[in-house]
Amino acid sequence: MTRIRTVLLPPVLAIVFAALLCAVALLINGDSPLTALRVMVTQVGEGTTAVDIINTGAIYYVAGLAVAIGFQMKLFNIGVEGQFRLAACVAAIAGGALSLPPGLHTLVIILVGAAVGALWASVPALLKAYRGVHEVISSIMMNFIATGVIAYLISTEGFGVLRGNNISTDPIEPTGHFPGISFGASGTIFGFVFLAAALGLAYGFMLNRTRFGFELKASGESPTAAAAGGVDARRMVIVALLLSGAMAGLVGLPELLGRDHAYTLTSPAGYGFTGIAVALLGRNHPVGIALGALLWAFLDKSALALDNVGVPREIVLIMQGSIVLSVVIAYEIVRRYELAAEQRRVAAQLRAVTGVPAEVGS
Amino acid sequence: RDTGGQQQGGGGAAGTECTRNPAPAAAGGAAATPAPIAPNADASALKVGMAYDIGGRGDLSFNDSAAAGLEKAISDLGLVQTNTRELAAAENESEDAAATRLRQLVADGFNPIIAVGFKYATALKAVATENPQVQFAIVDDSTVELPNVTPLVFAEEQGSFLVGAAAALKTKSCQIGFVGGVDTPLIHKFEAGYVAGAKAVAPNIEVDVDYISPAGDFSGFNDSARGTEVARGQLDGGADIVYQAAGASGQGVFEAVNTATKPDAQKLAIGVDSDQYNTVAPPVNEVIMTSMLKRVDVAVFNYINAVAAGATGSLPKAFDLSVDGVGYSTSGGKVDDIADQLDAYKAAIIKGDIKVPSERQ
Amino acid sequence: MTAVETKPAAPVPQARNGRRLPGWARAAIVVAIGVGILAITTTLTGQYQLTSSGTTQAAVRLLLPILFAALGGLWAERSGVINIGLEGMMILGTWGAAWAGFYWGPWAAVIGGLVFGALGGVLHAIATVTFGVNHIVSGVAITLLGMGITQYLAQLIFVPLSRNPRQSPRIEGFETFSIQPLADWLAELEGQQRVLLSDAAGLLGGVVSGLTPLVVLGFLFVPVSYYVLWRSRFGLRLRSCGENPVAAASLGVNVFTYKYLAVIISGGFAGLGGAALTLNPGQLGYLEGQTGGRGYIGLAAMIFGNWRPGGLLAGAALFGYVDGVQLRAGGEAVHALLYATSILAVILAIFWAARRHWRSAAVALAAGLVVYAVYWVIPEVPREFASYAPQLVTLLVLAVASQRLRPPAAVGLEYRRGEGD
Amino acid sequence: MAVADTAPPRGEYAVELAGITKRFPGVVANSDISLRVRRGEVHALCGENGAGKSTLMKILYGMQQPDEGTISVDGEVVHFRSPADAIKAGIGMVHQHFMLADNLTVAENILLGAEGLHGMGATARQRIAELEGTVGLRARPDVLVERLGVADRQRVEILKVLYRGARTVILDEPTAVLVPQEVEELFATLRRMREEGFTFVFISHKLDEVRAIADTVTVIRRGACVGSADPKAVTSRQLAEMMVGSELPSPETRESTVTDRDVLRVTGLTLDAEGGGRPVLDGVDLVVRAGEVLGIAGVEGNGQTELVETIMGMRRASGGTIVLDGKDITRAHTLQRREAGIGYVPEDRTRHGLLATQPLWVNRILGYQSRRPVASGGLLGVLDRAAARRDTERIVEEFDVRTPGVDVPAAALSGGNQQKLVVGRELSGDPVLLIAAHPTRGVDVGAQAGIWDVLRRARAEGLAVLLVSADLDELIGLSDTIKVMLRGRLVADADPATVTPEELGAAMTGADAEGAA
Ligand SMILES: Nc1ncnc2c1ncn2[C@@H]1O[C@H](COP(=O)(O)OP(=O)(O)OP(=O)(O)O)[C@@H](O)[C@H]1O
Ligand SMILES: Nc1ncnc2c1ncn2[C@@H]1O[C@H](COP(=O)(O)OP(=O)(O)OP(=O)(O)O)[C@@H](O)[C@H]1O
Ligand SMILES: [Mg+2]
Ligand SMILES: [Mg+2]
Repeated sequence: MTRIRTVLLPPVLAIVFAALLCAVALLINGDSPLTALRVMVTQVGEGTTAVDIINTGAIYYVAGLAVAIGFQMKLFNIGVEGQFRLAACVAAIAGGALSLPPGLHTLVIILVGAAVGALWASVPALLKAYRGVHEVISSIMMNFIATGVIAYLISTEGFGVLRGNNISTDPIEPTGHFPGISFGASGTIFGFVFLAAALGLAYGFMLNRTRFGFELKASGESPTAAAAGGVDARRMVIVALLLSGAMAGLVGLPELLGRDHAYTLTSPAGYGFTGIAVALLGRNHPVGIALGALLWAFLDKSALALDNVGVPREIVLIMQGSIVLSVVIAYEIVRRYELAAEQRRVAAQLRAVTGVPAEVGS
Repeated sequence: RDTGGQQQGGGGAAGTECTRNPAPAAAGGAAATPAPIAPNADASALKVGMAYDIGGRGDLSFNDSAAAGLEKAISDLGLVQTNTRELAAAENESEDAAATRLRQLVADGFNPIIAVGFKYATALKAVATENPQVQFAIVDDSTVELPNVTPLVFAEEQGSFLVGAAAALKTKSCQIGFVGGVDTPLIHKFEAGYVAGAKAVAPNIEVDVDYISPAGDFSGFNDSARGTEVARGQLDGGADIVYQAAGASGQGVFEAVNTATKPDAQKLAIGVDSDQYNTVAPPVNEVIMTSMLKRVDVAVFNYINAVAAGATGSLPKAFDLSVDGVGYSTSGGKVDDIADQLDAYKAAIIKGDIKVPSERQ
Repeated sequence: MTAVETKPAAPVPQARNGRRLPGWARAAIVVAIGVGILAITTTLTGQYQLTSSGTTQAAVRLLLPILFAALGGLWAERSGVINIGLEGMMILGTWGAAWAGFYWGPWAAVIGGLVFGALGGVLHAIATVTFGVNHIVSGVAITLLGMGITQYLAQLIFVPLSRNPRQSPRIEGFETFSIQPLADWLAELEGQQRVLLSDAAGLLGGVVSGLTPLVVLGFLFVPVSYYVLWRSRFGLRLRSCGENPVAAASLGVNVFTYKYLAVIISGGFAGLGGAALTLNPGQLGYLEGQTGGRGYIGLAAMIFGNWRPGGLLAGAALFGYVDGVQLRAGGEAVHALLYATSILAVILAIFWAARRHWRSAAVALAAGLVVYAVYWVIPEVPREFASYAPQLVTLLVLAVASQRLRPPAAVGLEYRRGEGD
Repeated sequence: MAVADTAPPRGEYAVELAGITKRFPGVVANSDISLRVRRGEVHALCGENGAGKSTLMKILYGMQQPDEGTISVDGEVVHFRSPADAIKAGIGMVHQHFMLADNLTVAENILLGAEGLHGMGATARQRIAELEGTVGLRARPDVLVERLGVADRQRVEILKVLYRGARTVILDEPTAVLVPQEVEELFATLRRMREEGFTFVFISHKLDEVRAIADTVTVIRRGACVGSADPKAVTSRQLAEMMVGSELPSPETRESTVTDRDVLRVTGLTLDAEGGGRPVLDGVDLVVRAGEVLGIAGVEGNGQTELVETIMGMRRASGGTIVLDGKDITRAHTLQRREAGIGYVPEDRTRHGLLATQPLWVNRILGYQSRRPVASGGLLGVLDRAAARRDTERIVEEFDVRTPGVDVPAAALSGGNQQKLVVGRELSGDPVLLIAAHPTRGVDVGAQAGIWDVLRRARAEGLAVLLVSADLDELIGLSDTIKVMLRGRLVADADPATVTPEELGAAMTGADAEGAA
């Protein structure tokens, strides 16, 4: 009961608040909020939108997991963006250059992606652990530098080949693809979606059932208590950021292995930043992140549908921004309220149990 | 480059004397204005869908140019305004968003559908395969080989050759500049043509080539503050004419040229895609000597016309100088004095006497 | 008594009170060394753009938005609030500046940017100070929201004016001016091509010519921030909230009020950064996405500058300078900077050796040799990397210097009324 | 309520607190407390840890608002909404934990909040210079506070109060961090200022000090006022009994269980200070044998905390060796040391002992995450949640932790119960050595006796215990051997069978035995 209140109430409040805000913005603009709502709902049944929401949701999910791993110990890996882009690029190059039996080929590409993501994250990790450089600043710089490295790698002097007006890496042979599930005209669900779900399970297991997860959470909650409990803070910083980077390295792979099969100039960006928002929405919980990812994907697709009927799609950005801000505020308010309530409850229970008033007078 | 020794901060310097080749002899304005590709057909029964690249209408560049083609079809071909829809891409969107946009147009009965920008290539391939009964066209891409897809590609290098030649004819310092927005193959075509044109006129000319951002970082099309600095670097280094192919950053290039222009030292800029003398706000537009025209409007109009006439096969493989798919603008009158020579080069290219490279050397 | 003294206790050493040179003198020496290194490099490599006045001018224009953002970061963090939402506030500022500037001219643009940025600051203050939301989380959310709101407003307001949802109509900018006769005199000196002298004149000349009121304002805010934060009652109280809010509260300082003010001022500065972008001589208008991460870079410059006005100016200047060099002269000039770096490393090595820090000296010398080897081996820094030279430099300097940095003690921590013993 | 006799004429009292009640979630910190402080007196306030002394003073100083009750200053009822109001009314407070900003200068710390008085320029400096003489501060005003020692910091704190022109000064446990000479200097200052008409409220639970300086003493127990007395007319024992209730529990342990097996051997342990300067630990040698309790006495801040944390591996020793049960663990990580058999009751349970928002059973895992029964060990290190829960229930049962269940967050427990949980946990891993730092700090009398009992039993079973405590009775009562720590060195040994707290106190401060008696 309290759990439902603490876990579900804040996001619901936040979404309602954000929706109201958007309704006002729409009215100012002379558009009908109801039309917008109808369009957003009906779009799901049209074309490949439902499948796209799931596919994009899976990408956001992996990105959210990557950010969440860091968040567990209050590390803020804003570098997921650079890690995922570089990893996708290198994985595509490796996948295009290799020819291996099916399955193995895919596996190697995935491993390359994870390794490159971890490698790129290792710079902020080591700088943080040994030089005390704040990971936010270093990973922002690493995001910029990743763009340069990618540009170098896919230039025609590097590994890129000209395809029309685009540059692309060598396409990955079918042996390296990750087969999906086709729904005919409704689209194809990436096979990677299931891997993403498995990653979520692994993340949940890691967090709640393993020593590593425990140490991660303990360091996040109280670095001092964790240190006294034998958790090596420096090692945790490095391992957490490397894991986060490895996870980030997988973000670009659903599309690479399931649809695009090559990295191009127009390969998408921005998933890393979305991952931050999604992790915040989902409170770093594997199920919460999944819901957040789906919500975000749904809103993203809504932008298309709204545009199609002439409603300004910027409304979706406002909605996303205000949801994140109000959801964290709502969680904070509920958390404070619950903490006080909990303390009162324990005191009352103790009174009932021991028969002695917890408040002792003279 | 920048061999000119220590230059003064903002002042221009008299460079080396240019040795200029004479214009090709062909001359005579041959094929300067080719006949229209096809007579106007009746498009009143068509529903035309447009899927623009990032930004959509109002980018003062090739989206606007495409829109102009649509508008011309409305006024000249009887296309009904309410039978058109224009959608635009958002920044950083993924492939499936592009596909969904095309599918929405298909679902709402639009036919033909014109995708503006090579980023639609993959999505278009998928959607066109699913909907063989719908006609598609794609601007700037020729990799989708399907019977119902018409590529609308341009010989940017040819137009760029002409403005390169114009720059070489006009420069006083024998040093000119090129500012590319993002270091991509499409922009390389502009660069390659420009350099070739300049060298064809003045073999010893110096061309400074700079890009605002490397490939994959599309901020270079969108950061005029940096665009200004790149252009200023070239101007301070001795260039007196700068050609920009930098999207919205081009504004910064014009501003830089405008600032560097002193009564005693005229600097000039060359616009791109549309006739920027008419789109850029005065007084800055006064520095625009000419613009390399990439007539997306011509291509779009011709395509709609061809669909209406049921003759998409009649469209040219590439919109080049010969069909006025590319060209240069004359608004402002700054190239009137060299029009003859430019037309001579144009004729030579059309005849095939001059082969313009499309990749940078 | 069975207790036996076994060892005498060591005396408590006296706190070291002595100071070396005053801050401004050390800064002057550092600047002089920098100019010297660049002059030598220019002479030996022929990359005159390294010290041309045009480059300094570019650096000034490029550093201005970063400087404002960094000042914003300074004000917020000195009061104990991390402001990673600077980027979002800056975006709000670009819109506000373009909108106000279009109707009422450049000074209105400055005010518009300030006000819109400050509104972002208000949001951040509400979330972090009142509700105790994690500062970084709130900052990220505000950046998202800032993007959404500006894009919405742009399509609402600017489309009728410019027919373009991503761009405002051109606004009127400031007239530029130079400090005369100094500027002309320096320009002349620069033109004389005298070793060192002309280089110094070039570097300095860029700072005194091609100025706009906003540039002057930006540079003025550095000493003003110093004065207000370190010399005034308001600043003392504000900094105390970032060092030990409980202590401040126990002395009757209203910590909430000061944090609110600081974060709002911070937002205002970020907004001014947005205005600086909008009023940039090359732009003169709002352009979607024109901030391009400058808010984050401002934050890095502030950390680089050890949470001090002079330091953040140095950070922003370094960033702006390297960016200016690479934009104006590309990979060759960045290549020449490698040469300058190796000279710097050798000077550092000598400096440390003189103070008998043998290990640091050895590390500096080794680093210098490595950089020199790179310089020798590659003929030019590839364009792809040259473009991100500023970020690389920032990362390297932070890696070297971060352990000497001293953030405010209570930065990032939540403060609640009535806490502490 | 046994507040002073008849009502005096208005204005005789500098401050009067009447019927103050303050509730926190789950606890009543002050319950209907009344207190009158005569003008020009030193009024001592005594009580155990957690009795509510600081809370009462924070209310008087406007930092917290009372739920009920009134405050009067000079006979006028006042309402303090913030410390600013209290300062205006002439009340100043020196806090138990220093309220100084390390990164600000002495002058800035003093001026903060009082810039209006003399500005921030020369006048202000002049005034500071004048006052520095009064409190005996020798540091320059532009030195950063972080460079000052504790005594100087305290002087800065008092200076802050004086600068604001306070006539009534609250001193919350000012002597806890001072060595005796410094205490004497402080008392001399207080006496001098009392002559000048200042009024002091002086908090301490060191009864000798109270008797030495106070004119009146008020005792608070468990949030309520027990009574006031003339300190000259009561004995320390009587005062102590007022503080803790009727019976005084005793930590006696007499029959020796010391064996000759060395469990912990520390040799030449050195720890350099972070910013250079005098080492925090300077060549510490000690041996703890199985069945032995080795007590470490020392005034706070002399290296005890660092000693414990270095033995635990939370700080890296700069020199020396630590051998546990014959194995050299000098280079081992904290967890390896724990696995080798060290249990650790940290001095600050909220910072070092518990994860406040996590349920009790998760807290059971902390420090044992690699071991049975709560974890399977192995590469993956899978935790056994059911076992953790079961074992937590066992601890709750065995150590009488008062909690509604093992699923409540640790923060919801009272301090004493949190401490019992920590002690229970640290005895669960079959330790060979228990390091207990202030194991009964902030713990009520009943729980205190329980914890002593646990320690005695463990010792009887052959456990080696390293006990650090500020409570000298506890130290003397429980220890088999006592070592005294001063400025990072073990400077003296004492035999608990014969030593008195006074003698020990003298040794802790480096003074002669006669000097302290
Ligand atoms: N802010 C707070 N919120 C909740 N409970 C509090 C708070 N401050 C104090 N308490 C509780 O109020 C009680 C009295 O605390 P207080 O600090 O006044 O004790 P004290 O007598 O000063 O003890 P000590 O001798 O340890 O300083 C304690 O039980 C404490 O846990
Ligand atoms: N700073 C604080 N913030 C919030 N709650 C607190 C704080 N300090 C104490 N409490 C709460 O006050 C209650 C009493 O805690 P406290 O430590 O004062 O108990 P206590 O009365 O001293 O009991 P015990 O005798 O067992 O130590 C607990 O529920 C605790 O959670
Ligand atoms: Mg207290
Ligand atoms: Mg207690």
